[in-house]
This record gives sequence, C-alpha cells and structure tokens, in this order.
Amino acid sequence: MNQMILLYNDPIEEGYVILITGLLIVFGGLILLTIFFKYALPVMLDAYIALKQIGVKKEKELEISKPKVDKREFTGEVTAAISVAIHMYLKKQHDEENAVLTIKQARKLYSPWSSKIYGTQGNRL
Amino acid sequence: MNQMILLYNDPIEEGYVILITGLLIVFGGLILLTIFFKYALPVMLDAYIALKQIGVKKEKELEISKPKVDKREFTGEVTAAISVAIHMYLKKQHDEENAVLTIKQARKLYSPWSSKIYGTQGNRL
Amino acid sequence: MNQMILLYNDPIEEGYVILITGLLIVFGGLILLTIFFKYALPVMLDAYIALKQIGVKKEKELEISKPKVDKREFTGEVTAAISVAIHMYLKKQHDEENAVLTIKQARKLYSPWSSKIYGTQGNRL
Amino acid sequence: MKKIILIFGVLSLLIFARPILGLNSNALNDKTTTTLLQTHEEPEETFISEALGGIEQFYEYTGFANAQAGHIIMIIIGIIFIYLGIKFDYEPLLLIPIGTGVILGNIPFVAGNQTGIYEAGSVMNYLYFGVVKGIYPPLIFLGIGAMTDFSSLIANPKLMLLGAASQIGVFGTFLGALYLGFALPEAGAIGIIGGADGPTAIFLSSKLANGINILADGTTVKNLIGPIAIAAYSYMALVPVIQPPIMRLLTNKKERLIRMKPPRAVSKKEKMIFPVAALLLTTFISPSALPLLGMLFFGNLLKESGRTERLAETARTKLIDIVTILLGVTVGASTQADIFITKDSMLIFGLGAISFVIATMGGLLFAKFMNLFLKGDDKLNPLIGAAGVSAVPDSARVVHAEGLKADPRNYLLMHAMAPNVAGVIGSAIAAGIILSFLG
Amino acid sequence: MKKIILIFGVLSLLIFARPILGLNSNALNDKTTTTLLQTHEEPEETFISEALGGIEQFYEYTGFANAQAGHIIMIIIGIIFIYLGIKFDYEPLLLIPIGTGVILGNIPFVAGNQTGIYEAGSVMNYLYFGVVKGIYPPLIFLGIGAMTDFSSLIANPKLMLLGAASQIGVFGTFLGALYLGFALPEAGAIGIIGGADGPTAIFLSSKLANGINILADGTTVKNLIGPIAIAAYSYMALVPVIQPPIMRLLTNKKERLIRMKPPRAVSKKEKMIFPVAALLLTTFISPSALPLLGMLFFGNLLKESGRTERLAETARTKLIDIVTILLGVTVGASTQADIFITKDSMLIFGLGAISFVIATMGGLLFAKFMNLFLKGDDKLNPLIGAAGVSAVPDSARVVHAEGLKADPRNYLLMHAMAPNVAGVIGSAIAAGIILSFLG
Amino acid sequence: MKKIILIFGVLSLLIFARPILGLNSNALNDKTTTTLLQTHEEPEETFISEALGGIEQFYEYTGFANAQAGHIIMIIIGIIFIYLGIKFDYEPLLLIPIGTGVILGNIPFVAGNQTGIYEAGSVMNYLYFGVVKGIYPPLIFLGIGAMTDFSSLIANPKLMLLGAASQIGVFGTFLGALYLGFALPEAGAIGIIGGADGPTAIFLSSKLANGINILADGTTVKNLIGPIAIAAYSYMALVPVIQPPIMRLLTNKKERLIRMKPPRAVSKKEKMIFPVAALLLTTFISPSALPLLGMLFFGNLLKESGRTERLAETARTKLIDIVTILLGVTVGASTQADIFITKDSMLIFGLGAISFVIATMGGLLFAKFMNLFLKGDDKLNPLIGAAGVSAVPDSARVVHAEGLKADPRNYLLMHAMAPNVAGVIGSAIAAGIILSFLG
Ligand code: NA
Ligand code: NA
Ligand code: NA
Repeated sequence: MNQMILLYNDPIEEGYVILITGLLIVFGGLILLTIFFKYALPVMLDAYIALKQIGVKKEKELEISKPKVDKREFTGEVTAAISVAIHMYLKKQHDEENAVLTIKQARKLYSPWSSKIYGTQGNRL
Repeated sequence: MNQMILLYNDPIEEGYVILITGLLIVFGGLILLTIFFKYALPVMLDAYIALKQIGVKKEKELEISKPKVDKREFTGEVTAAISVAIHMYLKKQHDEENAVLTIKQARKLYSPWSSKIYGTQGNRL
Repeated sequence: MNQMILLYNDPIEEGYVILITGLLIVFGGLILLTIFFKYALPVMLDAYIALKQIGVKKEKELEISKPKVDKREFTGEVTAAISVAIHMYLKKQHDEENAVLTIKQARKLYSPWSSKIYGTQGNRL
Repeated sequence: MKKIILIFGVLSLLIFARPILGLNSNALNDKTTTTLLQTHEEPEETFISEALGGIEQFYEYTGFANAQAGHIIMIIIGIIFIYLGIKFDYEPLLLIPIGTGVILGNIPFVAGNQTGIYEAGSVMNYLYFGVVKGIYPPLIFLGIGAMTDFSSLIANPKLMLLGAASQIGVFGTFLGALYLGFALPEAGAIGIIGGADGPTAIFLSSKLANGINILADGTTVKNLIGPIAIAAYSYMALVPVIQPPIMRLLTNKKERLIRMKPPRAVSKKEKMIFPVAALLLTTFISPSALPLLGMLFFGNLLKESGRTERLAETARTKLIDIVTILLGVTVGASTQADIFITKDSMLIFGLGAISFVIATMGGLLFAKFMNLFLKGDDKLNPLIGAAGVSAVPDSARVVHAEGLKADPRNYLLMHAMAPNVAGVIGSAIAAGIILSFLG
Repeated sequence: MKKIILIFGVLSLLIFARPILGLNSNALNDKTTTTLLQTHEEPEETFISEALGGIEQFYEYTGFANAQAGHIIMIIIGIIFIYLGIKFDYEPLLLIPIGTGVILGNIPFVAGNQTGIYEAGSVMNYLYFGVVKGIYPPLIFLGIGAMTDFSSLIANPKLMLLGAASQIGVFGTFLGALYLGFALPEAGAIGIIGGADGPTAIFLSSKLANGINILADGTTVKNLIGPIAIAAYSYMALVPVIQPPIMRLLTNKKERLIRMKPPRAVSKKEKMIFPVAALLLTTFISPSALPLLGMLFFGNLLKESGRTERLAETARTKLIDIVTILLGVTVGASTQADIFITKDSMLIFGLGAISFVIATMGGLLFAKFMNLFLKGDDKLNPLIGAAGVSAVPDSARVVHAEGLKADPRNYLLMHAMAPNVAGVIGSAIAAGIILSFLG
Repeated sequence: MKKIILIFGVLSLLIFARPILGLNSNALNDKTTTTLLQTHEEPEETFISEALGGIEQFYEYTGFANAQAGHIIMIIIGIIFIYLGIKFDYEPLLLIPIGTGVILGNIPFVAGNQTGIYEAGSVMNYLYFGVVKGIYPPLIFLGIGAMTDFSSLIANPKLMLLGAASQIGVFGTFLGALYLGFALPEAGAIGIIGGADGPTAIFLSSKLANGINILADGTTVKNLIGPIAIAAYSYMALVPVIQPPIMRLLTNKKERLIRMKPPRAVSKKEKMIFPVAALLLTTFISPSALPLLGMLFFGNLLKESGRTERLAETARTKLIDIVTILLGVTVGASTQADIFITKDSMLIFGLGAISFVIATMGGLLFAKFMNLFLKGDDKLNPLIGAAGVSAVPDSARVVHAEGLKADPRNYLLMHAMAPNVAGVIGSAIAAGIILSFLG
C-alpha cells in the first residue's frame, strides 16, 4: 500500500489530509457503532423475541418470563448501589492486599524450586 | 517415503490396498493392546508382587495389605453408584453454571485491564 | 570472542588458566555481593530513612513506626518456630497428597476432553 | 419502524457508496492510477477537496468497498457457528473460537498490509504456524491425555476393538475421496474426518494436504487444512444430531435394553503402566503417529504417576486452553472466502458427513458381531459401538442418553467411554498408517 | 562511616582498575592484539602471571570495563521505573517488568557473545520477536477483551463519541512529529502515543517504525519501537499526575458537580451481540486494525458467551500474564543505551507528553460541546471526557477521584468507563487508519 | 503360565517376523526396490496378495522391523527413569518427563517422515528449538526466581562463599574433560554438570557444545546437549544417594552437632533491593550469564515487589510448568540411540559423577576452613557446605536430614538454603565466565 504515500509530495500537506480524514473516519466509525447499539440492536432483539413467540408457542411460559426478569431485576438503582460498593471496595483493597500477601509469604517461606515443593504448591492451588 | 506411492499406478487400486491394510493394522494393533492388558499385565503385576515378597520380607505387612485394600474397596457396586452420581451431576450442572456466572459477573463489574485490577484478581484466584 | 582460545596453544594449559581465573572471579563476585549486603545495604537503608525523616517530617508517626515493627516482629525465635513447622509439614505432606489425589480422581472420573467437561472444570477451579 | 429505515439507510449508504464515489472494487487498480493523475493535474484544489480525496482513497481500503458475496456468506456462517455454540451448547469451546475465526478471516481487506492469515508477516500468519506445522494438535493431545481416565478401557480391553471397527469410516471415506478424483495424499487427509477427532485431522492434513508437498506427477498438493478442520469440528459438534437416528435404525429394542455388568475396579499400578505400555505398543505399530500418541500417553502418565499432578493440571487447563484459543481462531480464519469457497470444500463436507455415518455404523455392527461370540452378562449393548467414533465424550453421552430412553436405569456412560477413548487411539494409529503410506 | 569508605573503595577499585591494568575499553581491539603478541613472545612466563593475564583478559569482558555513561544513566532510569511502580503503585505490572528490562538491556557487554537483545541468536532476541512482529499486542488485547465489561458503553452508546474526540491527540501529535522532521511512517507511529494504549503503540510502531521498511526516498525507516513503547507506558503510568490539572483548568465547579443518571441495565443478549457487532463494524471500517480489534472482541465474546468461561479465564489471567512479562522485559531491554539515547528519543518523549495533554483536552471539550445539545439529566459531567484517552482504568479512576473532590457522593466511575473503553476502540481504529495510509 | 507363553508368542512373532517376511531392516532400500519390481512384473496378482504386500510394506515402517539393540536399551533406561521418579520420588517433575522423552526419542522409525526430533519439520524438532537455542532455561530461571526466598542468604551473606567454593566441581571437571581429550568448548559444557543445575547446564551446552559452532582447527564442535542434560538431571535426582556418604566421610560427630544461631529477620525493603542489587553486581561481573541471572532476579523482583504478585504467581506455576514439560520431554527425546550411545556419553556420565563428588567436597571443606576464622555461635555446621552444589532444595534437605541424624533437634534447613541458592548464582556466574572465555 505504499502508493498512498506518493499522492502528495509534501509530507506536511499529507499530514493534514490524514489528520482530517482520520478524525472523520474515527468519528464516522464510532457514530456508526453508536447508531447500531442505540437503534438497530433493540429493534433486532425485539424482532428476535417476536419471531420466537410466533414460532415456538409451546415453551412460552419458561422462555419469555426469564429474560423479562433479567431486564427488570437489574435496574439503575441497583447499579448505583453497586457503584458505591465498588468505590468502597477499591478504597479498602490496599489493606486487604497486604494482609493476603503477608499470609502468603509466611506460608511460602523457604519453598524454592524443588519438584517436591512444586507438588506442594500444586495441591494448594 | 514417497516411493510408496509409486508402487501402484492406479490410485483407486492403491486405495483398496491401503483400506484393507490399514484396517488390518488398526485391528492388529488394538488386538495386541487388548491381549497385553487382558493377559500380560496381570501376569506381570503378579510376578512383580511375587518378586517383592521374596526380596523384601521385612516390610511385608504394610506393603502387601495396601494394594489389596485398593483392589477390593473399589468394586463394581461402587462404580455403579458413582455412575449414577455422575449422571445426576451432569444433569444438574447447567443451573449451577448459570448461578456461578451471575455471581462472578456481579463481582467483576467494571474491572477492566488495569494493573491494579489485575492485582485484585490475582489475590482472589 | 573466539580469539580468546587462540591465546594458548595447549588446551590443558588454557584449562588451568581458566580454572584459576574462573574460581577467582566466582569468589570475587560473591565476595562483592557479600560485602554489599553485609555493609553497603544497611548503610544505604539507614541513609534512606534518615533522608526521609529530614524531608518529610509530616508523616513521621505512620511511616517510621511501620518499618520498625516489621523488623522486630519477625525475629529469630519466630524463624526457628517456622523452621520446625516447615519440617513437620514436609514430613506429613505425603499422606495428605495421596488423600487429595484420591478425592480428585473420584471427582474427575470419566471426565475426558469434551468442551462441556472443560466448562465443568472451569467452574470448579 | 422509523428506526429500521434509518439503520438500513446508513448501511446501504456505506455499501452503495461505491457507485456514488465512482468507485468499483474490481477496478481498484485503475482507480488508484486515476486518482494519482488527478492530484497531479490539479495542484490548486482546495484543502477540503483533498480531505475528501483522502476519505475516498481510504474508503477503497475499507471492508465496505471490498466486500464480496463470499465474505458475507462466510461471515454469516461464522455467526451461525457462534450461535450454535451458545444456543445449543454444541462444543462451544470449539465452535465459538472457530466461528470468530471465520469472521476474522473474512473481513474484506486489501492485500499487502500484513492483515490476512495467508500473508507472510501478519500476526494471524504467525499464529497459524502452529496449525500448518502440526504443532498445536500434539499439545492438545497432551492436555487430553492429562484429563482422560482410561480405567474403563483397562477394565474391559476387548472394547478396544469397537474403536478399531469405527476406523472403517476413515478408510471408507479415503476411498470415496479417491473416487471423486482427489490425489492420494489429499484423499488420506480427507478420510481422517471419519476419525471424528479434530486435532488428528489437523495434524494429518497439515502433513499431507498442506499446499506445499509435491505429488509424484509434479503438481502441488492442495491446501485442504481449512475445509478438513472445519468439517471435522462441525460434525463433531453435530454428533448429538447425526448419531441417534443411525443407532435406532441398526438396533432393536431388545438389544438396546442389554445391561452390561459393571466394569471391574482398576488398580493404581495398572493405570500407571497403561500409558507406558500403550505408548510403546501403539507407536511401535505406527511410528508416524508418534507426535499424537506420544503426547497423549505422556499427558496420561503425568496424570496417573501421582507425582506430577502439578504438570498434569497445567497441561489439562491453561496449556490446552491457550492452544485451543489459538487453534480455533486460526483454523477459523483459514477459511478466507477466496480460498475456502470451492467445489473441493463442498465435496469434503459431503464426504465428511458420510464418513461419520459409516464410522457409527461400523462400531455398532461390530458390537453386534462381537455379541455372537459373547455369552450371558458379557454381552455388549450394541449402542456403545457407536461411541467408537471418538468425538469424546459427546458420543458416549449420546449413547448414554439413548440407553436411558430404552431403560431409564441403564447407565451406559462408563461402558461407552471405553470404545470412545479407543476410537481416539484407533484414529491416531490410522493417521500414522496413512502418513506412512502417503507421507 | 568506615563501612561506606570500604564499599566505595571496592567499587572504585573495580571501575578504576582500567588504567591500573593498562586497559581502556575503547582500545579493546588493540589491547587484545597486544596481549596475543605478548603471550607468544614470552612463553616462559610463570603460571601465576598467566592466571593474572586470564583475569586481565576476563576483566575486559566484564561490565566494569565496558560501562559507559549511557549505560549508567539507563540503569538508573530502570531503577527509577521500578521505584515508581513499587512506591507509588503507578501501573506496577508494566513499570516493574519494563524497568527490569531497561537494566537488563544496559548491562555493558562485549558484542559477539549472543547476549544483547539486538544480537541474532540471543535469548532476548528470540523473546523480542513477539514485539518486533507485533504478536504480543493482539494477545494482550485478547486478555483485555476477556476482562472488560462493555456494559456502560452499551447502555449509553453516545459516550462512544468521547473516545473518538480523544483521537485528536493521535493525529495532532502525528502532525507535530511531521513538523519536527520525522518521516511519514515514523510520525504515524509517534502519533499513536496519544492513544494512551501501550499494546496499540507497540503494534503500530512494529509495523511502521521498525528499522526494516524502506521509505519512498530509498532510506530505511528508523527503529523507534523502544522509545515509543517506553513513552506510551511512562505517560500511561503518569496519568494520575498529568490529567487532574487539565481537568481543573477546563471545567468549572458547576460542571464538575453534574450528576449523571445511572446507566440502564444491559441484558445478557446485548452483551453477547456487542463483541460480534462491534467486531464487524470496526474492522469493516479499519481492516488494518484487525489483529487488535479482532482479538479484543474475540476475548470479550469468550467472556460473554457464557459457554467459554474456561477459555476467557485463561486469556485474562495466565495468558496475558505470560505475554505481559515477556513484553515488558523485552520492551525495556530494547532501550540499549547506544540505540536509545538519541535526540529522536528526546523528541518522542516531548511529543508524547503533549499528545496526552491534547487527547485529554479533546475529550473534555467535546463533552462540553455535546452538553450543548443535551438537556436535563441527559447532560454529561464533562470530567468523563478526560477518560476518553484510554489508559484503562486509571484514567476513569482519576475522573472518579476528581468527581469525588467536587461532590463526595457523585460516583462517576461507571460513567467514565464508557469513554474509557471507547478510547481503546478509537485508538485501535486510528492505528488501522494510519497503517492503511502509511503501511 | 499358559498366558505368558501366549504373550511371548505374539511378541516374538512380531519381532521375528522379519526373516519370515524375508525382510531385513538393514536391507530396507534393496527390498523396496525389489517390491517395486515385483509389482510391475506381476500385474495379475490377486487382490489379497496385494493387501499382503501392503502389510509387508507397512511392516518395514513399524518399530518392530526397525528396532535395534540401542533403541531397546534406551527405552529400558527411559522406563527406569520413570520408575525412579514414581517409586522413590527422585525429582519426579524432571525424571518422568525426561524418561517419557527418552522412550519417545527411541521409538524406531524410518527417517524421512518428520517423526524424529532431529528431523527438520517434525513437531519434536520445533519443540526442541527452545533447548537448542537456550530459550527454555532462562524461562525456568524466571519461575525459580519467583519461587525462591533469598532471606537466609540476605541474613547471612557470608554463606555465599560456600556457593562459590562448590564451583571447584565445575572447573575441576572442565579440566578433567580436557585431559580426556574433549575440545575446550566441549569441556566447558561438560564441566557445568558440576554446577548441579539442569537449566544452566542446558543453557551453556546449547551455546558451546551444540553441533554447530566451528572450532579453531576447523572441525565442528560435538552436540553434547543430550548427554550433558541427562547427566545433570540424573545426578541431581541422585543427590540423596551421592551426598550422604561424602558428608559422613569429611565431618566428625562434633562438627555435625554444631548448632547455628537462628538467622536475623530480613526486612521487606532488603528483599526488594536484593534482586536489583544482585542482578547488577553479578551481571557486571559475568555479562554472558545475563539471560540466566537476569531472569532469575527478575522473577524474584516480581515476587518481592509486593505489586506484581499476579505475574510472579504465573511465572512460578503455569509458565514454569509448561516450560518444564516441553524441556523435559525434548531433552529426553534428544537421546536418540544412534546419537546418544557413544563413548563420549559414557565419559560424560563418569565425569558428571566425579564432578558432584568434587563439588560436595569443595563446599564441605570450605565450610570447615571458614570455621577457622569464626568464633562462638558464629561457627558453621560444615554439613551446610554440601548444600553449595545447588540441586535446590534437595541438597538442603539432605543436609537437614543428616543434621537430624546427629541431633534430632538441630534444624539446618534454613541455614542450608543460603549456600543452596548461592550455589545457583555461583554456577550461573561460572557458566558466564566459561562462555566468555570459550564462547
Ligand atoms: Na476416532
Ligand atoms: Na485511546
Ligand atoms: Na551450583
């Protein structure tokens, strides 16, 4: 693909073209993705469920109730709660990490690379 | 080993030869294996134990009682019981798998590839 | 670096030179390491702590007390106790290993390489 | 509804932008020349027109500009693989990586940029090396050995013959491929699909039908690794669909009700000796199968020795996982449309389906044949013969499920495992034989 | 005090032994010839003098004899990297391996003994292969995909645009590098530092600025993999230092207080479809980014399929760990002083710093721009725009921390993850674009 | 009894079928020509006779037809290795893979089919690459570093000298090999067996005695990787057999009763600084040992940094396991009878045994020598000198066990670890020195 370089004699000029082109393409690409997930996917999922309802009336009770629960159970409020929990978790983490390390090191004292020690670790893991 | 191909001018003819030869060899090989495990191995194991009994009279009590228990304890009935257990295990498995996944996903929410998060997972595993 | 070989016409003679040279260098190198860890490192660590005390008076309480505890808590007596524990651990190990294996084998009976079984193990690990 | 129109509008804009921009993927080379001339002729063009030129130029390199029917078909096939794996749990550890690989291999690209799996220097090409050189399959077999319990085979060695009988599928398909006009080595590689063993199929085809070897008549052998691997794994995944009707066709209710006596217990020593003895006997018979059988029994020895549990654990978890990921995605990507969509591939798929049927029948009928010589509670339930095709352990499960349909208390799983693993050994021996004759 | 003198004495003895032994590392070749002549002229010399000769001769090969200022400087830099990683927890999984690698690469040695990373046949050279050929980065991306949850992006796809806006850092730096006189491919590789994504930077520089490609004017492109990788990883580690001032500069208190509504819940099906759809759309747009984006979404599919947890687990733990170790140590070792300490490296470090600033500003300002069109609780907290640079998840954490400073109950982490991962996708697309234009 | 006859009958049938079929493995080429002629001369022969011809032809390629005394001997040796590993727990993680490899390497095969480890293109050959190029040993050292605790060495640095003293085994054996007529680089590689460190032995022999390098007199150096590796690992496994008599011979009861004071506690900071400082000092002294020492201390830094536990865990578990499997099986397989069973191999085994004895004595006597200068509770128990040979941690355990025999409450394990790990460092430095002189 080296021919592309030949198009412009001045690298700076080509640089500007690549800058503009590149940004447009990146934006274009991610806008495409945005549109797909914002509009296309929900439609497709609805269509899929609709198709299923028509085709497979028999297993209705089980199949349909399940995804609905999935959607409702995990709403924004839960998300917020988890967000807080994660925040706290990330804060605390450091102390715990150190504690774990200490215990681990104590257990591992003097356990270099013998095959027998290999075996020991193998059992523990 | 390309010379083998030259033996027959007609590929189809050679094909038949390979078909017959191949099947005979596969059967021959697996029959050999069958004979070994059905007849040779028990004899060899008996011989080994006999040799041991002659050579090392001292550690008799411990050594000999052990393999015998091994053989008796795990008989056909136990095997059948395990078979049933496995069958039930394989059936149940699916539900458990989903449960495990849900818990895991909740724990892992928003934990992409930071080194700090690496560390977190490292501790958990 | 092949030129080195040319230095001496007699391999045996060169052998003696390499023997003496090699031993001197190995000893020299490890003596250097000994000196560093026996004398240089403690000095450097003291200097580091001293520098820290001058520079960062503010966090004095937390920072300084910590390493001292680290040093005192884990003294020779504790080490000796651990040494005994390891000794006993290494002795016992064998029986435990067998027990673990038996349980593992029972669990794993008839679980060859299907993807579904892969999945099963994945959950357990 | 409005939304659907919006989306279809955007997508069609991209795909049909070709005529609008005055481009045509087939006329790519011409066009570039033209563009080149234009820019030289019009040095005063504005900056915006240059940027548009850049986009136009870039557009030629996008998948939208280069997509052909073949790419789209293959991508849909890839998506179907993934769907089957997720929805029906058909060998997902294979179908999902392979399906993704099929998509990756068929993203339309302009050659020369080290993107495609067949371009030297591309990342996919480096990872594909393990397939082309047959390195991944023995590593998979190492892990398989480390996770397989051969107890049921040791307890009842005569079931080994059911694994041998199923190899009629391999040799029968080989003959069929010869009749369809494939060269001898190509036919050998195609035949192994009947072994119902993915790694063995990849190993043998990488040695025989790799697009490198020269035939006796001076022509180069075809590269059939992709179609053979895809066929082998597809049908393995479809074992629960293919086998049951054949099983019902060839057995009557009475046969399906036969209860086999529980296998005898197997001692630890026997389990330790098995891999060593089996390694020696099988590789003495078929030395060309050494990489497969050697690694299989090496893995099993690691498992059974009782001293190397650590290594066995790694072999059957992380090592096999890594190789499975790389193998799956590169085998999938090797189905690049221009190389994959050929008459040969179609023939191979047809032959593959037949080979599974023959292999299943071979095992079943041989079990019935053996019953002629066996008495009392030594009689075999002929269903377990079907497990001789390999496809471990799906095939044994199918047998188990069929047995349960006839008698809900007849647990055939353990019995079926014996021919199941024997089928793997048999297929590897068969691969070695074919390699010796045609390699 | 006595001890210090003792130690300094020993060390200076070693380093200043050069003049004492009558040697000079620069005059190495001359000296060897002399030694050679001497031994031939004096065959009667005693054994002890020969042994001394041996030590003298060996001394020439030690690091003490060959150390130059560059080596010492680089070793100190390596130690600083390790110190920063341990002391301040700045990306220790990267800085510690890279720092150790910097030390390893700058141990002074005499060429010809297969020791250095640039010597064919050396172990380091074999391990470096995965960097030079761009093999490690896609494997890292595979693991990243298997550990990334794209939920927040799926829930709020418009945040994808913030990841796009940050790419101004890439293209702006590219232009800057051109102005500083770098050739087009070199400038492209330097620009990608602004993507704040180590693997992408290594991948692109291994393709464009690898010391192998030939430019249009017949000169060979420079090998800038080392400096670019080091710059990318250094600044990624310094994100908590670089970003906060810019964030405070470009936002007012009111903006920083904006609370965003919690993202909607995302169904399992959406999460499964995301990797496949995103894979298709992004690689159709930028096929040259296939190795990166293909592996990223492949890993994510393994994670989300619900059937391949085993493979995903391996990809995101042991596989990525192994590759991280090898990548880190070899990238570090590639900074061998004589190749690394150049004006180009200094320029690259300067451009890298600027690129991070531009990228952060781009994301922030675009978030403010988007707010012009959004109403009510749809408004964005512009801080999250800064997370568009990638540097996952450090950048999102910095945003979270800044948000907490303004309002201790405003948890921005989940919102910031969306532009954060979008930045990765955006940078990979940008890398593909640059590769298409300049590859 | 009947059974035994049956089995022996079958096996002898196979092995003695040679004369029956009118074949002789030595006359293989002649025979094939004859077969070829026959088939052309008798085109009317029946189908069954053709099939028999096929079997006859195939038989020539089986192990039964090609087995020679060497193969059988080596296979028995392989089985003995496995037996020793399982029965006596002698380094099973090494002996079982190596033993299996010995079997795999000595399955008789006809060359030309990409089966053997020395045939280009075979799977074993690709896996052997990591041995030939010395890539596996540094990766093993990385894992070793990540599992080694250097505390006892840091607490008592003077014990480092015991590790140095043991290197007399390396240089003494080197001299012995010269006297036996080996060329300088070959002797260097043989000497390193005395280092009692498998990976170091493989690394050095892959650089010096690899069958590729050209000597000063124009001849090619011998490929001694196989025998050296096997000797090193065999004697390492036999440390519990070799060392105790020497220890009892050179120490009296009083010396064996010496109780050493418990080592001082070592701070976290010291443990972090150790790998970096040791890396710099040792590689400055012996830059050619960089791949080994660099990776050893890199692994240790990953362990001790407290920030990279994740990477250290992978390095010391899955990574080292994978490399151990591949290294063991390929080193074993490299003992292909026709290459391995030579007078050189016998000499190497003899020299290897002597080297272990010298090294053990060196360490012990130097400990007694050091005691002349030490007073009170600083005195060393000379037994710990024996641990200086490396063979970590078996050698330290042997010391511990001997100490317990003299005084059931004298726990020497921790004290013995210091010379034990120092022995590893010393051997790696020695390897670097030899490489610098002879590389
Ligand atoms: Na099969
Ligand atoms: Na980015
Ligand atoms: Na040693």
